[in-house]
Amino acid sequence: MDAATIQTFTSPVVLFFILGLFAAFVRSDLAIPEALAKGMSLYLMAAIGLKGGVAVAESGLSVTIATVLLLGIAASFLLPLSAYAVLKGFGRLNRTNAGAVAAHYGSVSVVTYVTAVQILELSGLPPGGYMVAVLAAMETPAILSGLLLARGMGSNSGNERSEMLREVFLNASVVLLLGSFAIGMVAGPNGFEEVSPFFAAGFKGVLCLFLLDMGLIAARRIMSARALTWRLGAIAIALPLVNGMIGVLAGTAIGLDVGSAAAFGVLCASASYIAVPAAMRLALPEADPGIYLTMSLSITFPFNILVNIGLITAVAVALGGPAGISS
Amino acid sequence: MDAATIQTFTSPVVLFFILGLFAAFVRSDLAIPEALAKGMSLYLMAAIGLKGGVAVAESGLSVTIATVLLLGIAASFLLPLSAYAVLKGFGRLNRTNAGAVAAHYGSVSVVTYVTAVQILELSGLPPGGYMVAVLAAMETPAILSGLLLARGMGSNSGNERSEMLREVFLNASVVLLLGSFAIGMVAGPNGFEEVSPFFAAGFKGVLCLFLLDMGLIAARRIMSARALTWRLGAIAIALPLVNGMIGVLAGTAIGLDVGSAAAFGVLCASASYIAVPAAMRLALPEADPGIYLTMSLSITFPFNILVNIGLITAVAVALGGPAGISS
Amino acid sequence: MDAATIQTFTSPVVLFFILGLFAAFVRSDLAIPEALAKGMSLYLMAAIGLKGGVAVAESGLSVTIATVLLLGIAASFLLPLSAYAVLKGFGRLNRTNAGAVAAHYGSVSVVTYVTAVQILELSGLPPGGYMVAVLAAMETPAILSGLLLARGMGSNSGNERSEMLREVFLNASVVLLLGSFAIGMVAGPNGFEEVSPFFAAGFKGVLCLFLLDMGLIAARRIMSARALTWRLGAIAIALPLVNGMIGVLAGTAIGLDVGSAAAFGVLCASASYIAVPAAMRLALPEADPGIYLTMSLSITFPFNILVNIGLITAVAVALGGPAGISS
Amino acid sequence: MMETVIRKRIEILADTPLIRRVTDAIDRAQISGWTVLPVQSGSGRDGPWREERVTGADKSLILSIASEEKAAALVDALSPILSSHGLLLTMWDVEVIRGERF
Amino acid sequence: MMETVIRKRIEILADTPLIRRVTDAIDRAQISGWTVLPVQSGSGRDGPWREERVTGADKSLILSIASEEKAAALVDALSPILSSHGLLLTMWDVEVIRGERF
Amino acid sequence: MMETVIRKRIEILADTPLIRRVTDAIDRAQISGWTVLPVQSGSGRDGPWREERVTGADKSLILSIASEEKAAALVDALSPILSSHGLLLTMWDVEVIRGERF
Ligand SMILES: Nc1ncnc2c1ncn2[C@@H]1O[C@H](COP(=O)(O)O)[C@@H](O)[C@H]1O
Ligand SMILES: Nc1ncnc2c1ncn2[C@@H]1O[C@H](COP(=O)(O)O)[C@@H](O)[C@H]1O
Ligand SMILES: Nc1ncnc2c1ncn2[C@@H]1O[C@H](COP(=O)(O)O)[C@@H](O)[C@H]1O
Ligand code: NA
Ligand code: NA
Ligand code: NA
Repeated sequence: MDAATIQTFTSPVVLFFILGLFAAFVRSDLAIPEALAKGMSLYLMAAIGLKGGVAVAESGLSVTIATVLLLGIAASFLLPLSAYAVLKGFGRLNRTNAGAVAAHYGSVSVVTYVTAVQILELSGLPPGGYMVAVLAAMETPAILSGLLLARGMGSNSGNERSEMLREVFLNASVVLLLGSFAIGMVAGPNGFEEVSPFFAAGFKGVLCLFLLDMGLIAARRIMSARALTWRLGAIAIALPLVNGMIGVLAGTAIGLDVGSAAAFGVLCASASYIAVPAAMRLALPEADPGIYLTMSLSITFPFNILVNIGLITAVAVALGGPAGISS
Repeated sequence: MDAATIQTFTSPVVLFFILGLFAAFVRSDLAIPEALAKGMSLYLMAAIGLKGGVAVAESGLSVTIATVLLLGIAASFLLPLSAYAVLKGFGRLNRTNAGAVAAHYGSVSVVTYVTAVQILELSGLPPGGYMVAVLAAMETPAILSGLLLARGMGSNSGNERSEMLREVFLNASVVLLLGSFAIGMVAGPNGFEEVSPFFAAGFKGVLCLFLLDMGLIAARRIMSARALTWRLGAIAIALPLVNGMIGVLAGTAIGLDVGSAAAFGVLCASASYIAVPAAMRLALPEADPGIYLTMSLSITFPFNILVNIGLITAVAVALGGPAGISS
Repeated sequence: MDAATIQTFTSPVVLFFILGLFAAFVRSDLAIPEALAKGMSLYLMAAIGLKGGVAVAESGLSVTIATVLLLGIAASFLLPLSAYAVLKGFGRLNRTNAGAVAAHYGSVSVVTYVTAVQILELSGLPPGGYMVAVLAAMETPAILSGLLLARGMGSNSGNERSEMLREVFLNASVVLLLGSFAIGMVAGPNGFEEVSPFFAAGFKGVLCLFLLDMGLIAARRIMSARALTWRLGAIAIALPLVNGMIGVLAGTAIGLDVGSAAAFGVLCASASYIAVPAAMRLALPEADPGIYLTMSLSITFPFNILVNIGLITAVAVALGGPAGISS
Repeated sequence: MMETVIRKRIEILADTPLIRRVTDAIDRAQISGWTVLPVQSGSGRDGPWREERVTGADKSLILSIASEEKAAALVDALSPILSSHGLLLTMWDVEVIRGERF
Repeated sequence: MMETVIRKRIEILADTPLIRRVTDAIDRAQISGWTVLPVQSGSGRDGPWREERVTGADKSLILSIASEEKAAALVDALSPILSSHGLLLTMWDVEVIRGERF
Repeated sequence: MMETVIRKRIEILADTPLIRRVTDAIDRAQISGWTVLPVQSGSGRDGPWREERVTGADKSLILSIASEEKAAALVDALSPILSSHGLLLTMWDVEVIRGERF
């Protein structure tokens, strides 16, 4: 773990994130044009989707994959329940806000995952390619469970609900992740080779600039946050810690290799800041973005990048031991 | 041809196009920021221009090049005539719309060409570098002939016409294509080496994302099309078929190698959706973009990418035979 | 120098700049989306910052570095004085405009520097990595000295002045350059390797497209310039010539190697067109951008790229002789 | 000078994910069209925001020209979500050329 | 409060390739200036469109402040292309500071 | 139709580096918010410009809804920099829904 921590803090990827945080805190006017940021996020999703699909094309599908997919869907659906209880009780949020925040913590952050993969690979623990499918599968169940928590069953008209479901299940990142995953499976290693200078070689550099932007956004948001209490700040650190441990344990229990178990832990620990906020604007407009975005983006995201990925990796290594490393 | 077809459908480039079509049809909100799409299209033009120029710097200029250039200009000017007749007769368009659509089919689509080059290269049939100059030369004559068809001679004031001509001949893609072609010729293979990681290695990956976007745009447009009849739909498939065959035959007749003859066929088959629509907005504003863009972008373009490039390649191979392959 | 000149004019980097100038002069509508141009400029700064930091991590810090940093700060602060005198006297500008223009010529142009590095590397004279820190250090002192010249001491309220200083010292390019430089130093060659396909291999290609855009902007601006006299045009060529010579002499005098001395000359010769204009809008709004932007961007910038970098290199080689080459 | 007619110009600032809901209401009100403009940043009761498309936190401005009656119908149709979804709606009279269409 | 004068604010929605034609007309009408805003998407008689610069199918909004007479002259100058090129022109009275220039 | 109130709509065109100065003035005038729109190009006394963010030479449009008094206070607060910094300020009356906030 020590080595992983050091690697975390000498990796340009993480250092650019810190630079972004720093630049925003000193109120520099540094900013990435948002068309570019959007483009980089699409690129990152297409690239990990492709790579995951190619990996599965090479390794073939197995029973483990089906198990971890189901586990991921269950986690995404169930993790909001405990989060909701804590947010309403200790966090003192009302029902709407507690449900909205809970949805974020059940869902996942693509960039947190991608950064974890970089760090795991540097540590010689690359997660399985199928974890990309798990990532995609975990994005949306949490939205449904967060809405159920906030509003109970049946408060929407059927029409509105079906439109909502369509939007949730066909949101851009799910389509792009699963689509590129499928393309990777069809094209296979040969097909991927043609495009690998773009999608593989350029990947870490793009991630650097993207994390620079995320650092800027995260820090600027917290500096202008008004609605955040210390209780919510504490929850935004406790939830990724606890959910990450649950994820690593569950991943190890179903027999994942160390890298994949750690990656699953990171997925459970991460909180969405793209798909879920957009869904909340539509379905829970009364919920306060000043709460859910600040928690997920400005506290949990940096905490995961800077601290929690390292912790989760260490626990996965400790649990998986030499056996895990062999797989 | 079988192999080419399979390669078409396992190439990530084409698969991303299909993903774009699919995402739009299921009404996903996936979208590429248009600043990025514009940037990618400039990148693709600069890259093929450069590569074409470098290839000509290596091979030298020959009589064939002059012949195929003249042939291209003639095709761009003349193909609208037959198209116009069909569009007015069978298609039941009025004179203005028939002329506008005809201009699109005489001109060319850069991305169709670029995709064809990828597929030809995978099949071991790379077209000559000078075909980029032919591509650039074919962009604009069709605009003039479409306007003549729609309006006859002399309907514009002299002033307006000269402004129009300047805009047509100095439009962005012509300048960028020919400019990069010239740069490639001056810089030669040595000069190109410095920039090849960017312009050569990254090329197919960028093309993937660009075709993803084109798929989204093409499918969204046809889903909201109002003015399209089945007759026009049929013409939008018949024209690339017929023009493609004419192109391959003519190209083979003047002695082009198989790859270049196929590429020339693709140029004749392709329909513009950038330079010509912009020119029509200026010069034929009464023409309906709902007709010409939907035909060229939403029917002909996908048909060329998914089916016609393969067909044209097969015909070129059949015509050129072993002799053609040797060149 | 002959070889350097030829290399200048067969390098795609410079040729794309010329294409940009040409396209604008013939009034083509070619244009790079500005989100992309902004992104490329951030990329270029991050890349040279990183590379500079890595180079210093390898070579270690030395006394020379401290000396050249101080020299750079002094040059940035003092060069505006002579410029101001010439601009007021021969150039017939009023105090405000003379101060504003002078600030531009004391400060530096990142892209001029980057282009010079390409040309120096082609000539086998790569400047030291620490020159990036000098570049960053030279950006802002000139702003202060230009403001002092234009307004004297104490014309601003203390509050406004402190805000101004913060904006100047934390402007985006300074933060990004120094930040990436620091990241390069921390990450070192190993850390850089992961991201080098993006930041190193792609560099020259991005520079090509960026210079294409700069050519377009520079030429379009001069074509619509109203406030430019021949006197100002002459000054916009004389200043880079003289400042460049001063820089090479000073750099050689303190013992820099030939490449670094030439790079220092280019820094002195170059005129800002990003950080300084933005600061002038805030602090000297009465100054006319039609004067300072046209001079720095449309005259000095092309002159440096096309002529002066070659001259400065030749002088540095003549001065540094074989001894310089050895370092 | 060409003849003009007086119409309402309605501008609605909304979260970008909500655009479709607003434009659907415009279509249902049988207004002839609408136009969406991008927005860069802003500040309101929740403090400032920048155009952060990455988080979906950005807004857009929807503009539509309509007759007085259709404008009123649109406002009524939007009223249930105006407050709940934080839409900002302003409108005023403008002269329109070729106004028959609106 | 500072003194203001009443001027016309004219806004013209046009296909992006037509911008130059419109701004040339503004310049010829001796109006002191104009400003172009980007537009993201819209819908009219031809159905919806998105900002598809790739196909040149996008639009822009041109805004200009002018005195009543100059505004009328501009409308007259544009009248031949208003319908044929599908321009959407609205205008209304605004108060302007430093209005002498306009 | 829902009830509306009359408010001032103020639009200020300013060099992008000046936005913060303008929005600070809006905040100080206790106006409830503001919105910034991007601008693509323009032309004035200094000739034409394009959106050249690379040189910081671009402009933005700041829009704010306020009561008549607050609008007047804002104009007064901005008056020292209106001419010196070349701001273009127009304002007019609009109907606002949920207008109590402004
Ligand atoms: N009533 C309207 N309000 C606002 N924008 C409109 C309206 N009608 C048309 N537009 C805009 O004008 C464009 C062309 O409309 P049309 O000429 O009807 O095809 C549309 O795509 C919209 O962007
Ligand atoms: N009459 C006008 N109508 C609309 N925009 C204008 C007008 N005059 C100037 N502008 C805008 O204000 C900017 C600065 O103008 P000026 O202060 O005259 O240089 C121009 O670049 C235009 O974008
Ligand atoms: N008075 C105002 N003038 C202009 N825009 C406003 C105003 N108040 C709010 N806004 C815009 O509306 C958004 C939402 O405001 P709010 O509903 O107060 O959070 C803000 O982020 C601003 O972009
Ligand atoms: Na999670
Ligand atoms: Na064709
Ligand atoms: Na300088």
